[in-house]
Amino acid sequence: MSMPAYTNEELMASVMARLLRGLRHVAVGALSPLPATAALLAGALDPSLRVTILGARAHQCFTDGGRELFDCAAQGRIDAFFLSGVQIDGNANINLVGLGDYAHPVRRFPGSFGSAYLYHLIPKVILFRQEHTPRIFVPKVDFISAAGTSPAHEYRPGGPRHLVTGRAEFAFAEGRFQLVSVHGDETVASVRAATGFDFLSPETVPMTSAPSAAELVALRGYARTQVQEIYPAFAAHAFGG
Amino acid sequence: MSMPAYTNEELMASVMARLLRGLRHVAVGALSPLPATAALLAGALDPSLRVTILGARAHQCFTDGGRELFDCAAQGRIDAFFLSGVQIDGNANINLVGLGDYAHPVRRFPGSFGSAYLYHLIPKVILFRQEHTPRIFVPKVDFISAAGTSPAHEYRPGGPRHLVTGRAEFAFAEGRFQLVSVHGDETVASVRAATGFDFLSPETVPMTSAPSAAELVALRGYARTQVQEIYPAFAAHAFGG
Amino acid sequence: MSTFFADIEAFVATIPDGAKLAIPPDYSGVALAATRALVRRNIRGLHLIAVPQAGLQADVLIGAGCVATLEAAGINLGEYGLAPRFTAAVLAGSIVMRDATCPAIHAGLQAAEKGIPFLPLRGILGSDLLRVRPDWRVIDNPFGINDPIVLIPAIRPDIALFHARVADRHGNVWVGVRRELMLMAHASAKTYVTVETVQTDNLLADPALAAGTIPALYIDAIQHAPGGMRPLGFEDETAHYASLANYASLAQTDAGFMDWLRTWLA
Amino acid sequence: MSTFFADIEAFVATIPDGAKLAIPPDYSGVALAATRALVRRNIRGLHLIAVPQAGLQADVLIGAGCVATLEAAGINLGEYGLAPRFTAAVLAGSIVMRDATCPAIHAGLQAAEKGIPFLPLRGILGSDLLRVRPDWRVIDNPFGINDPIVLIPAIRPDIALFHARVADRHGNVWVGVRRELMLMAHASAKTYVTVETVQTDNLLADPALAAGTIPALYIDAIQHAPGGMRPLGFEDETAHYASLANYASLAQTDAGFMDWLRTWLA
Repeated sequence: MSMPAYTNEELMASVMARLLRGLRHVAVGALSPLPATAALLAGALDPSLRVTILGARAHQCFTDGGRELFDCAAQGRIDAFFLSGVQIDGNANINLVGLGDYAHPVRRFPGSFGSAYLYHLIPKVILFRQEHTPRIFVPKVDFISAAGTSPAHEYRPGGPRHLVTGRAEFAFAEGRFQLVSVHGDETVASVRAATGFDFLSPETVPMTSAPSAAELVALRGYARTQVQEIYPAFAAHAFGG
Repeated sequence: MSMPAYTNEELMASVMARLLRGLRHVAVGALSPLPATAALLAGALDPSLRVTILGARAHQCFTDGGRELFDCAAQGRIDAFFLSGVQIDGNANINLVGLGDYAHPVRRFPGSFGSAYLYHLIPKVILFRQEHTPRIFVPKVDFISAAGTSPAHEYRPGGPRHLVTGRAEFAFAEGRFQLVSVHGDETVASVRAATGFDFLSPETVPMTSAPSAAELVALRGYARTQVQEIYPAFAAHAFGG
Repeated sequence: MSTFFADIEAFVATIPDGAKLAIPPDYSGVALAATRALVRRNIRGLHLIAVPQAGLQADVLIGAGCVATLEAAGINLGEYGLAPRFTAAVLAGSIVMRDATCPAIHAGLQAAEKGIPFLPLRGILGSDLLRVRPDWRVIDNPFGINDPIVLIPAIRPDIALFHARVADRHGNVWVGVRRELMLMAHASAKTYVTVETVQTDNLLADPALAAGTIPALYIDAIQHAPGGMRPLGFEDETAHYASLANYASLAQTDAGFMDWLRTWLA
Repeated sequence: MSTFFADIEAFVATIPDGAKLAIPPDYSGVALAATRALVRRNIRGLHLIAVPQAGLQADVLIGAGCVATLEAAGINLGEYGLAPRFTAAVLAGSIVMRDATCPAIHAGLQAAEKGIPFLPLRGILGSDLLRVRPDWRVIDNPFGINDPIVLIPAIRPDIALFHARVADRHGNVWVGVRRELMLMAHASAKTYVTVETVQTDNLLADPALAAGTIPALYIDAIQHAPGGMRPLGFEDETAHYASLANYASLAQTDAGFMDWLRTWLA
């Protein structure tokens, strides 16, 4: 095993950026350094992609207050968004609220933010979580901040389409995750061992494509410079080279 | 009979202005020169009265677009407003739409504007119409743009409280108009003859108080100057002195 | 997202017959140069949505036979009285009038802006508007008891069309306190704007100007059209009133209107 | 309508115990000088409504025992992690948490702004938020068929409290693109604002500034408080992040928080 020429964050960002190809507009929530990196990378490679990063003045055009992101999503003007969770289950339900019983939690997290809404309205929601362990990827979340699936009759133009972790990339369709590729030395078996829920997979899957030279240039140039201004702590460790 | 020392418009404006005493905020719609005059007069005599005149830059503070007047009214921040009609009936229903059958009208007027809404939400709505004839004051309007009364269970913090015409002043309470005073040479009988609906009245009523010297000074000074900028045609004939 | 057009004919060419077109009132930014180009190219079957009331622009389009439906809380020529071609068309039954009340049009657009099917609105109960607008519903407020409330369905125009002071090269458009223009842009599938001037500096880079700017995200087409509100005045009330008075007197008859129109189109 | 106060103790004196207080997030205009005065006067039983999320301000008020209820879509210290006093209070059961989602708080305030009892909102279905927020209702969309939709009841705060760049002598307050502050002012019964500066020129007289101005009509109390966001930075991100980092490390324990608080109140 050789040292990879890129960090795990760079690999995740390049995978997430590829999922944005051909889109018109991606939005990134506050406190989302990895998605911001991915969106900036995608924007660097495709100038026709509009990148909105909440909390970053240079990458935000909204002029109608805090509600505009949500109205804009409901208008169908945002093609992709990123969500994460303190727990994510096999039905793509995400939990951002707490562990244990809601009334008497054993751990409490910040809250659901816009997830319960944006998950339903933005066509391509990309789930991400670098830590890929059974405590994150659980059979069933303790609290559903936002539901991964909905009955067919419910209005739901959006929903989860992909999951990118520190170990692998999944697609989500028809209510199930399917393993698409594994990063570096991971295998189907090692990913399965790290995942608390069942998922579809062939016996072997390809290795995730490494960041290309062009991607690494854009990552370590434009994207890093921009991310540094918003997330100095993250930028200090996430980029190689 | 001596020539009065004031115009009919000045008398109406002073009557309407007195109805605004003690209020915090009066709003005046677009295309309402007489109410604008009354509100400006009231504001000149009581600087604590906020006067909002739509369509007049100098007398309007709104910064949230066309909806703000209506939101502001619903928030309870507007105490009084003026409405008129091409027909007004004895239940204080007003018609701003047309004469005859709606589908095949014999005459068509501009439309209901904000009346259907503001009539219900602004506590003191003052109806006004200079022309006081049976074609205006009818037994029943051909089209109810805005209803004068509502069933008790309906949400209705606002409604008609007064009617000021070129001939008289009325109060409106418990679903009926009551004659309060007559202008100049009018009598209960002459007002009744000019009105197509029945109304309450004692046998004799007082004559409407003429504009005071102070009112005339404010009318012909401050109010006229301001109104001239918004309604030059009206200002050219409405003021005496 | 904004495309800059080189001439107003090309700018209006992509507005199709039958479009549901949102337009502001005469005192806001009315795109009259674009309206003239629409009449010239003989557009037909427009569904005009006045936000919330209409004036000269709608009356001219109605007189020129371009309009199938008008949705408005009111239409007139300001101090110059009734809109004569509208009145004639309604009496002749040649257009469909969808009477509304101002806040209902704002509410319908806000519903579209929020991507929700309807907005509740107080008042209106007891008005014959509810009779002639069966698309407005009355329900019992689920948070109250025996508390009827009107629901206004979302209004989603195909195109918002208006005139503004300035756009920048990035496609952002400044409208200042005329926030109803921003609401129209948010609520409409597309937004077409004519502007007095186009500047290089990014409007969003100036914190004061940014507060009154519609971002390019919502703007599809921009046409540089100085005097694009003529014959109405743009922040010039004398010219404004004079044109309305002139139109009001000529357009009382079909023949007088056609004379006015020929002159205007020439 | 605006009253100018001469000192911040008098300014906060009219904010009663138990008030339903709307506050903006840390990146908007947080009135921390006023918050310090509230803690000093030992205010109790606040119902905080975060628009739509909370940070340092709410955590400090919770740690100081001023808060009975927090209504928020989320609370944290930005990049510096969980809000420690909030977390401790929830685990101890000493505050009532009303979990929400960002657009629901905006929608509830918009309902109050429009004087309507509720606003419908898409999404949310299937979330446990509906279970823990029985005040949110689900109805079948009257304009659809078998189309469930969430209704969010109006949120009408007693007082909106925030910090802004500038007020004028007439009581108008400029917030620029921070329109959520304007929404808070429209929706709340009263609005209290601390400002960096007070100017003589009327903000509404300048067309550029007017577009980002809350008119005095909505403003009840103004306090000139330069640095009113300290220790957070007002358009000074370095100071901002440093204070959050410092607070985040100290407030992990009761004792550490009390040390921080003593220093801050001194």
